[in-house]
Amino acid sequence: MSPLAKLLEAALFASARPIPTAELGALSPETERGALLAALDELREHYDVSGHGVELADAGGGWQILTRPEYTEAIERAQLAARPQRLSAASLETLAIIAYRQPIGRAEIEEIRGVSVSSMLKSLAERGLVDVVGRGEGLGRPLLYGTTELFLEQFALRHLDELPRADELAIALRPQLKTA
Amino acid sequence: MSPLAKLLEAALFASARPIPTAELGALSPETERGALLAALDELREHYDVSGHGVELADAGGGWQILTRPEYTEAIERAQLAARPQRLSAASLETLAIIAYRQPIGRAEIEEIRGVSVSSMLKSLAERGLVDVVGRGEGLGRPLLYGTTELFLEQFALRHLDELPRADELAIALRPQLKTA
Amino acid sequence: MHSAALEDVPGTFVVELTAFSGPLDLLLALIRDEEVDIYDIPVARIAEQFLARVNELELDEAADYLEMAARLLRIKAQMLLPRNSDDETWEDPRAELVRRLLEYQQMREVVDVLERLGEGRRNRFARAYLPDQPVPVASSAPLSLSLSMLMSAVDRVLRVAHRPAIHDVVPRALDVDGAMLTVRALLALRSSARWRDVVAADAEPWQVLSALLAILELARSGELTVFQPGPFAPVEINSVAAGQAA
Repeated sequence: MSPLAKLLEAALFASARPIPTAELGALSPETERGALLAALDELREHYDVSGHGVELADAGGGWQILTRPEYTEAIERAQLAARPQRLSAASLETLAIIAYRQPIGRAEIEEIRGVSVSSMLKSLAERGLVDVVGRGEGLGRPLLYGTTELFLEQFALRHLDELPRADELAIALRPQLKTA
Repeated sequence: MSPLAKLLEAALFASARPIPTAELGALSPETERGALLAALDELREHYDVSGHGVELADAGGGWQILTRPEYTEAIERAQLAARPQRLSAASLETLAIIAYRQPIGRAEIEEIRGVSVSSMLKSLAERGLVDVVGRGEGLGRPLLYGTTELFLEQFALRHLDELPRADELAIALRPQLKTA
Repeated sequence: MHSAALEDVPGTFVVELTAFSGPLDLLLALIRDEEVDIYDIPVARIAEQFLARVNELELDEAADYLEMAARLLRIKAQMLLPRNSDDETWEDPRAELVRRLLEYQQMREVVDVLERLGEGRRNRFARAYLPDQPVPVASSAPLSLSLSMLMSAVDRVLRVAHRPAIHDVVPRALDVDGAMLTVRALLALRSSARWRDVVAADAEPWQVLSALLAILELARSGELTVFQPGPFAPVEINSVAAGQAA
């Protein structure tokens, strides 16, 4: 591997969270962005071609080395690492609404889901998946929530716009209901 | 690399601590110790020969993958430049007290927190989050602290009275909010 | 998910209501099971089944389900009102419900996407062991701060004994003198106490506040000292007399 690819590998190994391209650039300030991306490609290819237990991923606002899924079961069985708990359907619903409608207040989420969500918002915030991003207009200036970088990372997304657009979903909202 | 070497790489990468040889054996119970050590050798050699930014080390207590020392300086330098800083929990607590009780003197903050806060006040002031806003009555006419415009900006607030109220915090104690 | 479970067990119709994430989820399942047109819901029949299901099992969020049941019954009543067949202004009372159901269904589709993506990521581990990570300290670096971080700091500072359900707190007169007597009595017995000893876990806000003010007052007059051994550690309340004797 090239010296730059090795430096990038070392830096990525030294971090538990994704590192944005710009931050990787700070490792070698004289390197141009094109060369940096080429070195990242080189590293990814090395992992894929020469057969490694890890791979290079691009999600959550940056680059990150992750283990390959085929080893997960053996690692968990040997109790060397544990997968995080699966999110409940209710949590995923709340996350989906926040991801698409952010910034969004609690009342609006409850209107869509039809259930109270305050304790769920708290636990999603504690898990670092959503955060308060501001305050709304209107009565009481409600807290507004949005998704975090960790949300992108945990759902293997580079940007929010990688989620299907509303009009790409199978069920499109019909503008007008026919009246019987 | 052999499948076993790849599995070892993934496990060493995912583990929160160095792993002793015996525990690595649990990854593949049917593998004999000799074959396990051979696979570890294979992984070490792969890192050394094909040129990687990391190396395999057995620093007593277990096996671990470490960043090669020649890259640590560049990584530290880059982190210094780019990583956004987080305030310590103690600084945040002090900031919270000032935000809700301003104008407030050092002694009063220390009474609430139970520890000395002078160095913390200094660093909060250096960061521009709090400032001296006046002098109190009483002995020695103590300096009184309050939050700054930058503080509002950091939390995307327009006015201090937009700070969440007690009921939003699920806290029963209502803060004595006095806007200057 | 639950539809698969239903198909596995033909004939039986026992559904765990906790398998539903809310009233709209349950409603959608009924519409699917009954194979009715979402744009032409037979409200009377669906409302009946909805109520039957809600009554079958106890629910965590019963209030949310009951509210939906009431809404269905209201729509059912509206549907029964006689109307002129060529009334242009008549609006289908089900329209709002259908809009919400479609919106909810659309969101469920996103949930499936998130579930798939999340599962893919869950099967990959990130680096966990980071030896000798340098902790850079530079006051010039940008700050990462959020309102929720400040809020949890407030939470920690106030160390409230309990988290009440959101309701209006009736202001009560503080009893600082009473709390001071309690603290003095406690310290006479134990010479050292913790916040938890002074304030019961289910204390009212006014009691918490009274105790806090009492401790601060006694600390100021020198009867006790307040000491926190480390961040987040419980605050120790020590009698000064006992400290001198020791």
